[in-house]
Amino acid sequence: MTPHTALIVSLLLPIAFGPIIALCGSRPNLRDSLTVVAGLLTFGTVCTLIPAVQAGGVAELNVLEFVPGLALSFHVEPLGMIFALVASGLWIVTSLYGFGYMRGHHEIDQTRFFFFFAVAITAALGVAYARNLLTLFVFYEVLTFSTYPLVTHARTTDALRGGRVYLGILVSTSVSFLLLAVIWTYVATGTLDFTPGGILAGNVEGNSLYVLLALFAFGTGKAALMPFHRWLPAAMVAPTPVSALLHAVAVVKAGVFTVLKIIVYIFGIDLLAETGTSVWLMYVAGGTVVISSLIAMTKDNLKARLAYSTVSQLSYIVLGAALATDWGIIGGGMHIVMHAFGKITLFFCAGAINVALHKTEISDMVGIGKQMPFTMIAFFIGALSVIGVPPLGGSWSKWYLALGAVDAGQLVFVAVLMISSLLNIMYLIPIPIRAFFPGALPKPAAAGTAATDHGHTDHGHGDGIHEAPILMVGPLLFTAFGCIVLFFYAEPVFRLIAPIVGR
Amino acid sequence: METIDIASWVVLMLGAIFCVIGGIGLHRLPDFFSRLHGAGITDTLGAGLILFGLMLQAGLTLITVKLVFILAILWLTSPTSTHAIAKAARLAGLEPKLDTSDDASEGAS
Amino acid sequence: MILPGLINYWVVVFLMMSGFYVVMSTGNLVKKMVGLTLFQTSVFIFYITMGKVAGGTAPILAAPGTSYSNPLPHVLILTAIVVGIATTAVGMALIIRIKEAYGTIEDDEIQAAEQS
Amino acid sequence: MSDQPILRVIAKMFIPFLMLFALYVQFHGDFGPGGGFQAGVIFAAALVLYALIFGTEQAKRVAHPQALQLLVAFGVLLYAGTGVAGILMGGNFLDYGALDHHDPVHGQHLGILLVELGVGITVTTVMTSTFFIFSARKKP
Amino acid sequence: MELINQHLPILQIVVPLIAAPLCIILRRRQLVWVFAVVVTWACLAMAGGLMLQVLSQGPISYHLGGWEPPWGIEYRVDAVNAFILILVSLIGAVVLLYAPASIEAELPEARASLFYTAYLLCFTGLLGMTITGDAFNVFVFLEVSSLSTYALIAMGTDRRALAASFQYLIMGTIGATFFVIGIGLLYMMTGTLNMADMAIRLQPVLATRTVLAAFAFLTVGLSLKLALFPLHLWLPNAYAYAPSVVTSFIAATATKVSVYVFLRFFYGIFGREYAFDTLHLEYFLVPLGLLGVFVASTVAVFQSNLKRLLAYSSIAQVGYMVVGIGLVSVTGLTATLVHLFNHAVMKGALFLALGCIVMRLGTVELGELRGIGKRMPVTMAAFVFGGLSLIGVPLTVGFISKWYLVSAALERGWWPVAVLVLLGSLLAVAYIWKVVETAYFHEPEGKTADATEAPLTLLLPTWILIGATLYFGATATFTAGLARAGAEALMGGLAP
Amino acid sequence: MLEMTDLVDLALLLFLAVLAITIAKQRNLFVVVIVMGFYSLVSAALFTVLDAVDVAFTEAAVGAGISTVIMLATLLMVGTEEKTPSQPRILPLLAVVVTGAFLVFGTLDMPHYGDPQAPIHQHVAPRYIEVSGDEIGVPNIVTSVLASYRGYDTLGETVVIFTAGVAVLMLMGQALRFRQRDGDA
Amino acid sequence: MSRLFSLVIILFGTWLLWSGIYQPLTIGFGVGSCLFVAWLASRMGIGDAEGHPVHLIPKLILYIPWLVWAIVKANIDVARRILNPRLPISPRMVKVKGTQRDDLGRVIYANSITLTPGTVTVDLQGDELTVHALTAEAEADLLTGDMDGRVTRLQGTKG
Amino acid sequence: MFAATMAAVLVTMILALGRAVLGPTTYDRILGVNMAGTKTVLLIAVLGFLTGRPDFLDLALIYVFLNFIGTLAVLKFIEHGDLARNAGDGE
Repeated sequence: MTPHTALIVSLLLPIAFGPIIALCGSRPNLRDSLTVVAGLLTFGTVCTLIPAVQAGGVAELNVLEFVPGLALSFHVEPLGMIFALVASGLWIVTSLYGFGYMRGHHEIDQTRFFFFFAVAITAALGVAYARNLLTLFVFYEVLTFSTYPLVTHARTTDALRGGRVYLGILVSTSVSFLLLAVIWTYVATGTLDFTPGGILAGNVEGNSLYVLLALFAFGTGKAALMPFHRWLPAAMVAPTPVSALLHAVAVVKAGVFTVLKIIVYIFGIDLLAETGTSVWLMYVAGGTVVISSLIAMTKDNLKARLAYSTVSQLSYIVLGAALATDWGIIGGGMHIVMHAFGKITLFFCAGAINVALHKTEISDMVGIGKQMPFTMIAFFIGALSVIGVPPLGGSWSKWYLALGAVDAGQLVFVAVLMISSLLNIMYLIPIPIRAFFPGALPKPAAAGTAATDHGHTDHGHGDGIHEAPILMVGPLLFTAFGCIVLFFYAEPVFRLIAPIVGR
Repeated sequence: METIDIASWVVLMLGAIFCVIGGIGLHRLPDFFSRLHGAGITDTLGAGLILFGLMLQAGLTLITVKLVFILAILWLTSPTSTHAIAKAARLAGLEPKLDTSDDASEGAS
Repeated sequence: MILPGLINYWVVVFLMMSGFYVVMSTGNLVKKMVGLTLFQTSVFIFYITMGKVAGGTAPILAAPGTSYSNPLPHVLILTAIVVGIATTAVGMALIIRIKEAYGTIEDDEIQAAEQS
Repeated sequence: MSDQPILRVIAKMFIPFLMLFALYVQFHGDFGPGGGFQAGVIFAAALVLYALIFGTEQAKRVAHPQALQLLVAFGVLLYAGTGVAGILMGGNFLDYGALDHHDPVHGQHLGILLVELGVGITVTTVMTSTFFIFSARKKP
Repeated sequence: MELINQHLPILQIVVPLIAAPLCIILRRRQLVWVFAVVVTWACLAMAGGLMLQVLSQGPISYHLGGWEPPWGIEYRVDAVNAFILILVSLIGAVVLLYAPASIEAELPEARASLFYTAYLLCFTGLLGMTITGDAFNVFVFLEVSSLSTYALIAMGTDRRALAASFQYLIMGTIGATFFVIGIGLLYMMTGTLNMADMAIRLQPVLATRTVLAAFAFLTVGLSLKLALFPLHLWLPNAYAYAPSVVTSFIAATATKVSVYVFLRFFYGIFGREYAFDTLHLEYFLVPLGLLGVFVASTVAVFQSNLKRLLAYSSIAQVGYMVVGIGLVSVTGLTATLVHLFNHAVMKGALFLALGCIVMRLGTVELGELRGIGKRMPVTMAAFVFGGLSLIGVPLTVGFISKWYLVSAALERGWWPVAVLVLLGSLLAVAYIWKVVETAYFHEPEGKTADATEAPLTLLLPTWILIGATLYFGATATFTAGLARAGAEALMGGLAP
Repeated sequence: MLEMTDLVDLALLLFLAVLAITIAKQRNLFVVVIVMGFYSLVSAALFTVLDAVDVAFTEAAVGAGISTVIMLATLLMVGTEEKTPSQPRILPLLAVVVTGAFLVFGTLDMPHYGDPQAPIHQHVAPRYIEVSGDEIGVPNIVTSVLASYRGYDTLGETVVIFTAGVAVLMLMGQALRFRQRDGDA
Repeated sequence: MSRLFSLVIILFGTWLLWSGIYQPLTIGFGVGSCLFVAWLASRMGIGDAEGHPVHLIPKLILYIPWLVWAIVKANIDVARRILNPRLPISPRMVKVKGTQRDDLGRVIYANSITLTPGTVTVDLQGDELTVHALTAEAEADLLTGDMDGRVTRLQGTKG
Repeated sequence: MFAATMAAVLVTMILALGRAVLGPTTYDRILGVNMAGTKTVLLIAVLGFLTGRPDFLDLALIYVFLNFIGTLAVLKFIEHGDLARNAGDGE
């Protein structure tokens, strides 16, 4: 398969399977196996692109001339490669997990669920392969709209409200800021192609550059930069597989990926480094890191806590991009991968707990380690990876980010990283600890609510192992394992990313 | 030629005078039904004389024929219209303002 | 003598505007239509006025050397008159239907009927 | 209203001449004021007068609504057909000169005659049927 | 064939024109429908043919009656109106496919053959307005289309259709009369009615007050017709209570053609220099357009009748077009022209989707549509796609329009305009999403409980237009290319 | 002699103004319609004075004839009294005054009434006057222009009338029902 | 049938008088038009004795001058009264019987009354005419029955 | 000569018009309008002679016809009794 074909096939596979999946709605087993097949095929195809990327050859493909002079065009470059790999790879895992979750939870309209799932993956791949800003924007929006039905899957009033916030913020920011910035860029430079070294230099100067950067940064609402982060916790009304894939992997990563790409290929890190345009963005990102970590600590709902954790982690990447140094970019890129594995593990665990024990509040989870040992071990590993403790993948990216901060001379952000790690420990580690060692730590204030929920709590204190279905536990163990592997085999990831900045 | 011009001039003027008199009548006469008579003057003799004067001007041509047609139709239709209006007014309940004085006193004058 | 050249136009403008005013101010649909007709008729007068040539006569060929008024506005207005009557007919048909449906042809009463 | 003798008698005398006048206007539009449209309106006025005096139902027996409808269409078709004939004869649409290659002026004349007739027919029938429709409506 | 090619411009109009009276003669409703369908599709083919001719040979001038232009009436087809012709005939042809099933459900009585006659007349009128190169001829065909529109609108089942139609009649006639006054003034100063000739002869007298008055009257008259805020009052009711077929057709075409005439007059006859450099019409158009966008969109958010909602959205969309005109650049005009097409396609599709709902439920009140997404998935999917396009989501035509409009605003350096345009489309999210939530986030109840999917005859045309929405949204080279060609022609002025 | 026609012209215009005011003030719709019919008649007379005999013909036939009849037929069904307007009508007046002022403003640069040098008498029309006799062979120039030079407009006009007929049929439907009954029988 | 024929003849005569253009085509149109109108008239049923009183024409020629003279007299009378500052009028209603055979005759009578200013026929019911007279003299004139007799005689002889 | 006649006709028209405008009853208005209508016929006839082109008398003819028809239509209208309610409409 030539890179071109691989590109097309990988893009078309999920979307082609979408309708087939939808048609097989009446036969769940066939449908689910098809989903897995689609995932595997897609991932395989994406993998075939790796050699081409590593060889430096960029596969380029113009599909449609969107408007005269601006085509929907695709190529593969290292950053996109990483993102595509993560998204398509984790799709398989998530699908498997999703079958377990959806069946275990007796969710309605599973067909529709998997259909939109497939569309979302296509959109994510589209974002990853985008050759120019327009293409990126197009798939960015498609991603927003195709995930909306997933977020509101439950169709409850809560889901509806969450969906409104989700859509409202994402669409508002993208339309009013991002699109404006895109068109501005086009009007100013006459091109939207992602070009190494950036295209803005010489075309946009002075204050406009600040405005443009702001438009891009805040316009990419999916990057969840404060104050436009509200959608992320709101979207946690979604079923857990959605939260896992889309809000740990596809959607949020599409956001930070966009920021990275824009900074690298549109602004060019040299331009930013010279002009210092992005310094303010570092502070915003740093602020987001710290503040959302603090908010996370106040959340008793597990998914909400994870959501704020995600907000915080995403800003690492934005920070890495804003640092505009080689190491910062590399750190950001790697963090996409590392955080994806770590956070998806955590979400999987949250879902598994929900399915097995019907628990969503952290204060109810005291002592569940007995019932769900595998799950909670995986949770522990994932948490450590997110915190950035060796020997887990997360440590690498944090390391490089810190290097980047030093490089940029912004030592304050090294401190931010440290503080954030501490905060991560404070809000993540207590969960597995108390799961395994009930009473080991003082109960947080929120635990008081458990008393009112007595009947429920009882249910959790049954004897013996009460794990979630194998289809759920399997994937989460796999991703947890992935976190470990990524520490030892971070080299390939690094080698994939490094060429962006010419290393 | 001269005489015809003069004649037509006289006729036209007479017609004009009758027209205006009818118009004045339309305002002087006290109620709707008596005003019908004022209108009658302009429609019959006023219009007739003027058209006749024009005929004299035109001489024996098709124009005269047309004027004759106009006059004929006018004289056919105008009483009909007048009648129609009067009848409608009466149907609608409009009563003429009749002379209340003794019939004899009027006859004596 | 040519009378001060614009007085005619001003009167015509007055006519047009009185028609326009009737349309705008009345709530009675029939009167609105009448106002519209008034407006349109006045516009016709406007066109015809501008087609007049001092000393000209009707544009029907007569003895050579005769000066004629401009026939083009006449043609246009013939068309416009037809359009006017067509509009009137359709408008009147609508009014009758409205009367049948609402029992009134006053704008505000129709609106009141809708609100209740 | 036919029980009103004055109106009835006068109208009866009147209507044939009105119709004749309409046709006169129709066919003399070339020479003097008038033409298809005016003729149509006058002809319609004659029919309206008849309907006023003798009642719409009676008038409908004379001018059958269905026939009127067909004639409405026919008038337009006559006009447009004359135009199309221009195309078929090698000219542009409505190019009457093409109707008679030897004598374009005659062609023009012929064309004008036909289109005026088309206008006249359409106008008459539309106006008449409009009046019929209006007057047949029962008072709500 | 040669004959047809040569006479294509006039056949474009005359074929439906002759077909209309033939419909009366044919009488039988199915027969009439088949006939009308054949005619409209033939018109579409002819419009395509004209476009090809224009692209290969440049503007076509057709002399009606064989008289040279200033003396006779001229048909002038260039890139701009060939584009509009395609648009109108496309919508007309597709919507007509939809008509039989829909009007049987909605028309109070069997007036089908007359309905098709009026439809064809409206179609003819719109095409005629577009193709002509003669100022007064525009008025004549404007009235043909308007009169038939009044009748068509009044065919709605709700009695409000009558009141709405009458209101439209009054406003439309006032608009047309203003237009006639404007033309009269122009004629007075130039002595000609041919647009191209007028453009030339107007140049020396541009500075006069009379031309200014003509300009003002044309502006107001046309603004009434194209429902520019705040002269839009006739539109919501007219669209809301007309039969769905009619709404789809009119909403998709009538205001578009008016916009075209607007362009023709201001760019073609008065010329860009006069309209914009001297009189600064843009300072009037752009604020009004934006105001229209915001006010109408906000009102739309609070509508409970979906047709009214979309009607207000149409007013807002007209606002965008007007903004595009006011930006006075090739890109701005491209935005307007491309939006003409795009909006026609998507709004047509949306109203057709509503027609499907009306057919099954007899209502488009939002409160009665709970859970409709479950019962009529295909219809609602069409609605959602159309709605996404209205919002301006990428891969739909709405995005293309927005792209050009914002580009034009930024090119001119009017970034607040760009921002406002984008913010305006967020309001579209609000009103579209209201519908989506009702349709998908409630269990079917009441009328919707036992609704079924609309028949294929309705779905097919709806999806043809949705397909166009998506196709031209994904690859706008065709539409945008034509629009750009048209925009360049307009910027260059009409004078040969 | 010319002075007289101008005088007549002005007198008729003043009549029209008086009639227009009457129409505006009158509440009885019946009277309004009659006066409107008369307005048409007077304007037709004015057209004659202004040499537009064809137009006068048409306006008389339409305005005073058919149009009045149709309006009366409508009044039969809808009643004759206009309700007193409840609210003051400031806005319309304002709009009208502004529009009118603008028109008057526009007249200021117009060629004067009757001016033979006005552009409209210089450009297109002269050709009609000069050669239509030879080209068309019809003495009435208006007919030549109407039916031949601008014959297409007249086709449009016919279609407008046709449209009106169709519209009325659609709206009132009487004749159609009649036809169907007939057809079924 | 003969009446229809006479109608055509009269119509055609009228046409010729109106037309003034005597080319074959125009005259041909004239013939066609007259036939068409006659056809329609017969369809309408208005070509009968009442609507097409061709038989009265000879006598009318005698009657009309008398009528015109009556009109002139009445006109002058009424005009004098209008111009008289005292306005010497005394309006009154009067009913008279028409002695004519049929409606046609009564209509001629009624219209003649209306044509002479000073008297207006307000109503015609059966053979009874209600007349509004402006003055006593006009009433008196009317009551002499002079006009009534003349109109009756207009029809009378034909039996 | 024609001018003087014309002037007289105009004056008569003004008087008739005055009646039409002033009323007081609807019938006075109709009468005024009807009379002014016949005066229009005269006006046009005279005008033809005044301008030296008297061959437009067809116009005058049509005015007579239409005046008549108009009046009949009015009568028909009144006969339906609709007007009975508001016969004397005062101002």
